[in-house]
Amino acid sequence: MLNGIPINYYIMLSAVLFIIGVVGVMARRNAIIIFMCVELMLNAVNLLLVAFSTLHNDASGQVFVFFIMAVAAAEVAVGLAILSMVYRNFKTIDIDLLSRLKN
Amino acid sequence: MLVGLLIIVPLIASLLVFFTKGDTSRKVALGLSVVEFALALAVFFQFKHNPASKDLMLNCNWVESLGIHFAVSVDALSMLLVLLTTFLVPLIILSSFKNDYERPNSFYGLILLMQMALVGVFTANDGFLFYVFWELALIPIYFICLVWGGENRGAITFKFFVYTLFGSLFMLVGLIYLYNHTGFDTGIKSWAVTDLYEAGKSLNLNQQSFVFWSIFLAFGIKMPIFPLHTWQPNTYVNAPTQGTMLLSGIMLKMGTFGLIKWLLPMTPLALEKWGWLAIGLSVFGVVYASCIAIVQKDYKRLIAYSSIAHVGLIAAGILSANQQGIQGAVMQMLAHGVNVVGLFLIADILLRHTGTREMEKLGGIRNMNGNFAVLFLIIMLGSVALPLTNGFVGEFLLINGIYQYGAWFAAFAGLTVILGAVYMLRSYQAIMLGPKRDSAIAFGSLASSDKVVLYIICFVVIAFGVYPKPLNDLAEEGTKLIMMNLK
Amino acid sequence: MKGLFIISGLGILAMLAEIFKFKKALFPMVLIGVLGAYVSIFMEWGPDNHMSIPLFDNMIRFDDVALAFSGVILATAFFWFILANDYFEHDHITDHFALVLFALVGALMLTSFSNMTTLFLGVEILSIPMYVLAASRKRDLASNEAGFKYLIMGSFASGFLLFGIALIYGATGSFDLMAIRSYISQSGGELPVFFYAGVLMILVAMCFKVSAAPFHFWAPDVYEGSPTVITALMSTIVKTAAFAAFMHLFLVVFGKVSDSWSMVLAVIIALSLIISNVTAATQQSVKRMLAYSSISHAAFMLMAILANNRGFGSVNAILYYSLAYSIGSIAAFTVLYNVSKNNDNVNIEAFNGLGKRHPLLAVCMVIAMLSLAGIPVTAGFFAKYFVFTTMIGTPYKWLIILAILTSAVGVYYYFKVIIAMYFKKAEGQHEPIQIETSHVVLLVLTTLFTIALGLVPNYVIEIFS
Amino acid sequence: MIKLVALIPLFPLLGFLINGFFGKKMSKGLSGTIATLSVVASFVVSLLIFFDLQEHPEMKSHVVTIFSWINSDTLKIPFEFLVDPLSSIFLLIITGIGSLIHIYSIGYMHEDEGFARFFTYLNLFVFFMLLLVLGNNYIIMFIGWEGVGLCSYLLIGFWFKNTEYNNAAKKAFIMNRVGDLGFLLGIILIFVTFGSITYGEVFSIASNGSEATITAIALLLFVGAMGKSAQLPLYTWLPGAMAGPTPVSALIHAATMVTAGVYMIVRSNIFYSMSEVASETVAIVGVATALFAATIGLFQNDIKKVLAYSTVSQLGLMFLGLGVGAYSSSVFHVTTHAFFKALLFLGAGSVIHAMGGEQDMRKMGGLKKALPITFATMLMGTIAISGIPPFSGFFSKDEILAHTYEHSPTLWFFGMVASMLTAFYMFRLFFLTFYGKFRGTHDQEHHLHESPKSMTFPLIVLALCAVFAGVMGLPEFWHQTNWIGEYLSPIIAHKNPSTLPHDTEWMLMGIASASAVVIIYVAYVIYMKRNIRPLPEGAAMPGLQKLIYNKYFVDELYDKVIRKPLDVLSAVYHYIDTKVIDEIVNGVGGAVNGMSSVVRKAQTGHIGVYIFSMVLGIVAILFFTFIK
Amino acid sequence: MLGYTITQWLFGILSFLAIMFALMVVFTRNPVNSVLYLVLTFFCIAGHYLLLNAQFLAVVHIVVYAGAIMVLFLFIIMLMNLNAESEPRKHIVARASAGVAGGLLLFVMVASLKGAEQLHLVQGGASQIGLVKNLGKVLFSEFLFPFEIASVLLLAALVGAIMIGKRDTNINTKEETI
Repeated sequence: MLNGIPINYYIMLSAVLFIIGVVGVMARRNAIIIFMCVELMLNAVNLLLVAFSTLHNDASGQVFVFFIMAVAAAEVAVGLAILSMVYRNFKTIDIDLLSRLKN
Repeated sequence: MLVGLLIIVPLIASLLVFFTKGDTSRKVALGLSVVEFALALAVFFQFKHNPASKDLMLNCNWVESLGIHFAVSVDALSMLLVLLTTFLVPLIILSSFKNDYERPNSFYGLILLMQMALVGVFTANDGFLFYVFWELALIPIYFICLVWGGENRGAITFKFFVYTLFGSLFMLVGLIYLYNHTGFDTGIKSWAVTDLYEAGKSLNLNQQSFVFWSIFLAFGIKMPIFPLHTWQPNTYVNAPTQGTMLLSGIMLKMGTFGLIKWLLPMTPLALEKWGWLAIGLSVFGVVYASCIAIVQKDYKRLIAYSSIAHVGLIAAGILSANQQGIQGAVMQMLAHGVNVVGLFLIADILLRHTGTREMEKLGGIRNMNGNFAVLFLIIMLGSVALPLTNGFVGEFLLINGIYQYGAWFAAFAGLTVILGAVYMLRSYQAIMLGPKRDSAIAFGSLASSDKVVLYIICFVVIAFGVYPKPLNDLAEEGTKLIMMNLK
Repeated sequence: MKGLFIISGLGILAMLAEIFKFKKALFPMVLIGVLGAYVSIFMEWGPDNHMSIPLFDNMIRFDDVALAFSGVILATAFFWFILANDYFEHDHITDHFALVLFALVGALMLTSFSNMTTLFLGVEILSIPMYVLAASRKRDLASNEAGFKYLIMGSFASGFLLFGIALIYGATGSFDLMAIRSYISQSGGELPVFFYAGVLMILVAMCFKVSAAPFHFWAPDVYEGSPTVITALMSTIVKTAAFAAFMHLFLVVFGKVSDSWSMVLAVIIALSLIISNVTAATQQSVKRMLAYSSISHAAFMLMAILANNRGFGSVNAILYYSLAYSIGSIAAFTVLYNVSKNNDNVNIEAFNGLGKRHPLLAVCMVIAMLSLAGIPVTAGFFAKYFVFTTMIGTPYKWLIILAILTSAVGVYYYFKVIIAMYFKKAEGQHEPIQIETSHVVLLVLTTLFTIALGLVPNYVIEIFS
Repeated sequence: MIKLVALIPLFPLLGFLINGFFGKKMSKGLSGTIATLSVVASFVVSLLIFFDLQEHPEMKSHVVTIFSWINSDTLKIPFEFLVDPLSSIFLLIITGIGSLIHIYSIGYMHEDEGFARFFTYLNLFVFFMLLLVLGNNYIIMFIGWEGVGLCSYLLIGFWFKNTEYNNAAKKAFIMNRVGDLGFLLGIILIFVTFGSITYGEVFSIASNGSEATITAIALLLFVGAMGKSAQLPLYTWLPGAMAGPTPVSALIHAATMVTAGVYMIVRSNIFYSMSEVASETVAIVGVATALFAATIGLFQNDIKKVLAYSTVSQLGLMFLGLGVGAYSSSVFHVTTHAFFKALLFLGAGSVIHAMGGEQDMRKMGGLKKALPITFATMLMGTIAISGIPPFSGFFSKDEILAHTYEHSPTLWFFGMVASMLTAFYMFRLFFLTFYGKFRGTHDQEHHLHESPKSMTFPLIVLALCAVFAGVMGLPEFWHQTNWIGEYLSPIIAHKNPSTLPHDTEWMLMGIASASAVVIIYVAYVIYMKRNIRPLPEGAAMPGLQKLIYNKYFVDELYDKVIRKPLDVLSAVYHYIDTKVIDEIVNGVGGAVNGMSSVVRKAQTGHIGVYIFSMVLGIVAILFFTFIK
Repeated sequence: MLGYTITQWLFGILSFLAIMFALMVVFTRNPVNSVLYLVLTFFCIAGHYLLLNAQFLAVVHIVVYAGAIMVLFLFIIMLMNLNAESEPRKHIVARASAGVAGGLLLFVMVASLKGAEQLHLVQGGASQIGLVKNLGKVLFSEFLFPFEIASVLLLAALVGAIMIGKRDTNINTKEETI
């Protein structure tokens, strides 16, 4: 119990957010949105970690979240760079139009 | 130590040949292979008067932690097959003098490399080493067939390669399985053949059956046994003649030899349970292949099928697992090795002199070249196993052995006596006898290299038909050894 | 340990090279640096290995296994730099080398991590430069697409990795692998269900990294789209590192709960074997074929992990396998690179008649192919052999049979190349292939190495015993 | 002397080698002489050995070991020769008649360019034949057995340009092989049963064998005999074998090789006397063959074919004798038959020689004047074969028939009929050839001439033998010693001396000779008085005659029942091989490719799909792990 | 109220909003809107952090995500001026199947993410771990190495981003080689 809220609730909440992110990745074609959905997934994880860290009364969980954020930032930086390059060459970031490589 | 030399010399020889150019390489190859034969003879005499000599065995660690040794030695059986190999390779090389291949240095280098692997297979005393040599023998012949073969060789040789590799992978699994069961008492796992025997005998029926079939698959494909044989005719026909000789004369013996040394003593129970099926397949293969041989038009293809028939008989004899059967198999292996090389050379000569192997287009060559007719006749008689030719001893013992396993198997297998005569005589008549056809007109006298080879082969056919004792004693001794392990 | 620092230092040095204009000197410096790192690993090697005590509060731990894998990675890297120099020396050599070196840092971390944090960081440090490198041919649409796909799917997969880590943290209350391990062993089977869920999610993420079916889809596309040298990098170093991590996680940490994941892994292996080999059978692009073949090799290595046998059987098998495979692929890719250098053609026709056009390349390719196909006495054969030996005795014999069947198929596509080289005539006019002396050296080295590994495998296989 | 038995086969072998290697370079005369001398030499040795054998009657069989040949654990096959009454008799027949025929051939083959080759083969044949009879175990016999088969193949196909002849040769070899397989299996069964294949050892313990096994052995051996001795149903090759040069027909297909079957059964008589079934079979097959062949002989027009069928029928008689346990009588008949049949063939040969190769009796006639010696000798031969006392044929045939009567009158009756038919067609041949007026072409008539000395000399010798050989086996009840019976008695396991009352024997003899005379008269009436000529080719003839004239269509039957089906079977197998089995193998490859193209579809290149399948994978994993 | 404590109410509301906004992120067509919804989601999550008394983290969260990352996203979207019209949509089947897959995933996760009850915890009242002091201590003692190595990561990201981002000045280099 974290001040009156069962840990299961947190697990479920973050699971749901995570899954929404997953669904977003599957359901959208706009690369940027997909990217955002990935961010959403990461945040779900963050939430879970924080919940657990409070549960275990252990700071390392929250520290880990910092690292996730750092990595996320780095990923986004690189990712958006790549996206802009793709946009430069393809004039689109619609993932369904980027399917030259197949079979 | 001599044994080590047996394996090293061809390797060095092939390397040397790789660095020769053009016409010299064939001469060098011939010379070196003769040296190898002399070496084998030396080993033979050594073996004769002192079988326990240190020279005849070599055993050093390879991968110690896995109990893999580089263990080779010469016992009676391997002695015979080494003699066969080292005797045939010079002939094969000599027989190639009339057709000049491009990049001869690689061609002859590969042949010698193959010889190395073959000698290794026959002398290996360590299961793993055996497997390695077994696979090693496959690669040179694959390239020989691929690079110097006939039309659409790509697909055919490839089929051959995958087919055999597929089988041998199963053999590998079977062997590893045995290996895993070695050394229960000592706790030290080992690949030594005797330990594998132990391990095999310690297994229960189902395990043995698994091992039996997985190993039999490899040998069955290599020989080949009836339903697994379809790679063989095309490969034989498409390979360059020397490749075909290697395949049928020596490589085929890898399968039968493996059957004797690497399968029989390991799985006695499985043999009792499944022997009938294996023998049944082999024996059926005899009649099946003979029948197909009857209707062949291409002479080379006919020989290919005939060799399936012969090997079927050999396999049946081995699987009947008694003194006569196995000894007969060994004798027949030697005889078949020599005869089939002769026959394929004849096919090659026909092609070279008349431009065709189609028997319909041939005929009446005897009018042009009586000598050739006689040589051909002798070799043919050898392969229909007429008494006083080398083929007879083996065939008699084989049928004898099979009979002891089951009278009806023997009766059925014995049909080869008749069918063999049918297709051999038919083809001989079609090619040599009758009024001379226009294809025969051009048929001049033989090239000296071909003559030499044929004369040697005919001599062997007669000599070891009349007086097989030297070989036969070895075969008997070796078989006795195997039989002891079978007990 | 020192190796790690040396490499990171090299990375920074590479960046400085751009500024202080000693590009030319960079290549030799990198080689020396890599060698230095290698030497440092040798120094740290040994039974009285003080490095195997945890460092930085047990964040990483360079025990002998870690060192061995780092050795493999660095050796491969050494060869790779020789291969890549020719390609990069004209543009962006510094940033490319910097990125590769950073990636190497990640790879080394993956061999030695001892905490979920370092695992995660290692994965990302390895991945992010890879995304960039895959996309590094900015005008080449294929390259763009490759980087793009790799990026999106990679980050998606690391989402799962994180979720798994979070769950395990939730169950055990720690990121420290030793702690997790002891936690598992203390609570005899009394673990919360979601812990297993976490393990499986990590399994999934790792399977994605080593590209095992059904999480392999990215690999072929990315391998094909990326520049050949980068593909070589991915299929060797990245794979080895990923496997080191995989092994560490699932043999050392989660080994005790193996019955929760072994069946899943078995199915994944079976799928990978079938899909990869079958799909590769009809590929026209050699590059893509190699991608699929790398999937099937991954499946083989996974078999060793699945066998999960105590003692060092699996470790040795994987170590040997990754070494053999890396060397073989480097050779293969070098040939591929040189064959397709002039005209961007990586299809199999490019190899037609190579046996005549450039015998050396052809022979090396043959050896490489034989090794990949697992024919004696090349390294590849022993690699497969060791995997089989670990597998026999496990309840998964059917996998061996499947492996045999599929590797027969494997022979099919490897030998298509050989047939093309020796049997097909080269149609049209091919301009002769000039090849850098450095590459000649590289090829000879790798080829000899492949054969030597096959002749005397004991030096590698008897490292741990 | 007996120790030198090895010389007997050695001489012909040497002759063979010399002719084989240097024949082409030598003059015809030289090579002919060498060949002949080699056989004569071994004849001399055989004689010496024969007399040796007489000198010490106490030990009847001598084994001479040459070298040990095949050893396989318990199976020991030494290369040993056995000299005993039986083999000695056969040695004499073979070498004696052999040398005569060699002499004859020098003249007969003189124009042929394959002269040396001919003698090479002939010597080789003699060598193998001697091995056959000399061997001390079944395998050595088998060597000779197959060896003579080979030689007959070579000699039948001697004129290899002619496809007909080649086919005949091939047919002969293959049919013999059918028999040989039976023989081989018999030998193996002997080994498996008794653990040895050496005569002495086997016969000493033969009684241990069970009835069934013995029968099996006997029958298997008999299959071999059928092939070699042209018994039903394996006889059709023998008439075909007439394609060979006539001396060959005389030596191989009349005197020696075809009697190998008889030799083999006499050798292993113990089995037959132990097995009722087997001996019955032998007897019935024998008599059936005798009748069958005799009837065919009636309407043949090729002079050699007639003789061929008569040979078959005579062999049938011998087997009848064997079947009823009259082993010595059969050997006796073998001997006499060897003389008169060789004589007849050589006579026919000299006729053909005179006719310039013509063999059709419809083109002959009135040769009496042109070929006096041939005529005279042929006459003696014909009388001998027809069984007119006191010519040799009478005694041997009568002895067999007597035993047959004792055994079963029915068989005797058929045997009787067969011998009557023999008398008929032989005299038909005789009349058609030598009497009436010449029916050949004009230049043939000019060309007619008596054969050279080298050919007539053997004729005369043989004629004398044909007349007087009967003394070897005068019936016991004449209070004479049936020498040959006595002589062979050591090797006959179970003797059954004739227990017939004397008057019965007299009666049988009477019937035999009387019927023979009658038949000859009939023949005389038909072909001399009525002067009826055989119908020309393709003329319409009554059904039965047509049937017989076409040899009961047996060849056609075999063609339909054996050759055609074999070819069909082979074609079917070939089809299966290439179209079924191989296609299955290739199918695997095809299947892989098919699967490949399917699986490749999954790799659409759309990230969405990839992600989607990943998610599904995860769902599946979690599902099967936690919800089951 | 209704037997729930205030925190429980807050938790309920925040969770509801978070899920709502998250769904909106996925389902609104206009990219700009989804960015904004994502920002809102992040705020809710920050709220949760506060509830879990991880105050410092909450702040950092807002700063990093809402402040930095999302701005970056917006910037790119503006750059490419994407809007509802230009927004491509997956085929309805694809979207439906995506939904189904999500549902399945939720189902199995619900099934697999149980068992938290049996966690035996070291529960120490209202925890102070979320404070900067504690976090800093942990970060710079225990997590020093990751912290340092993260710099390598950022460096790599930096180089990578620049390398990708900057236009090539030298076109004539051998771009077209592999």
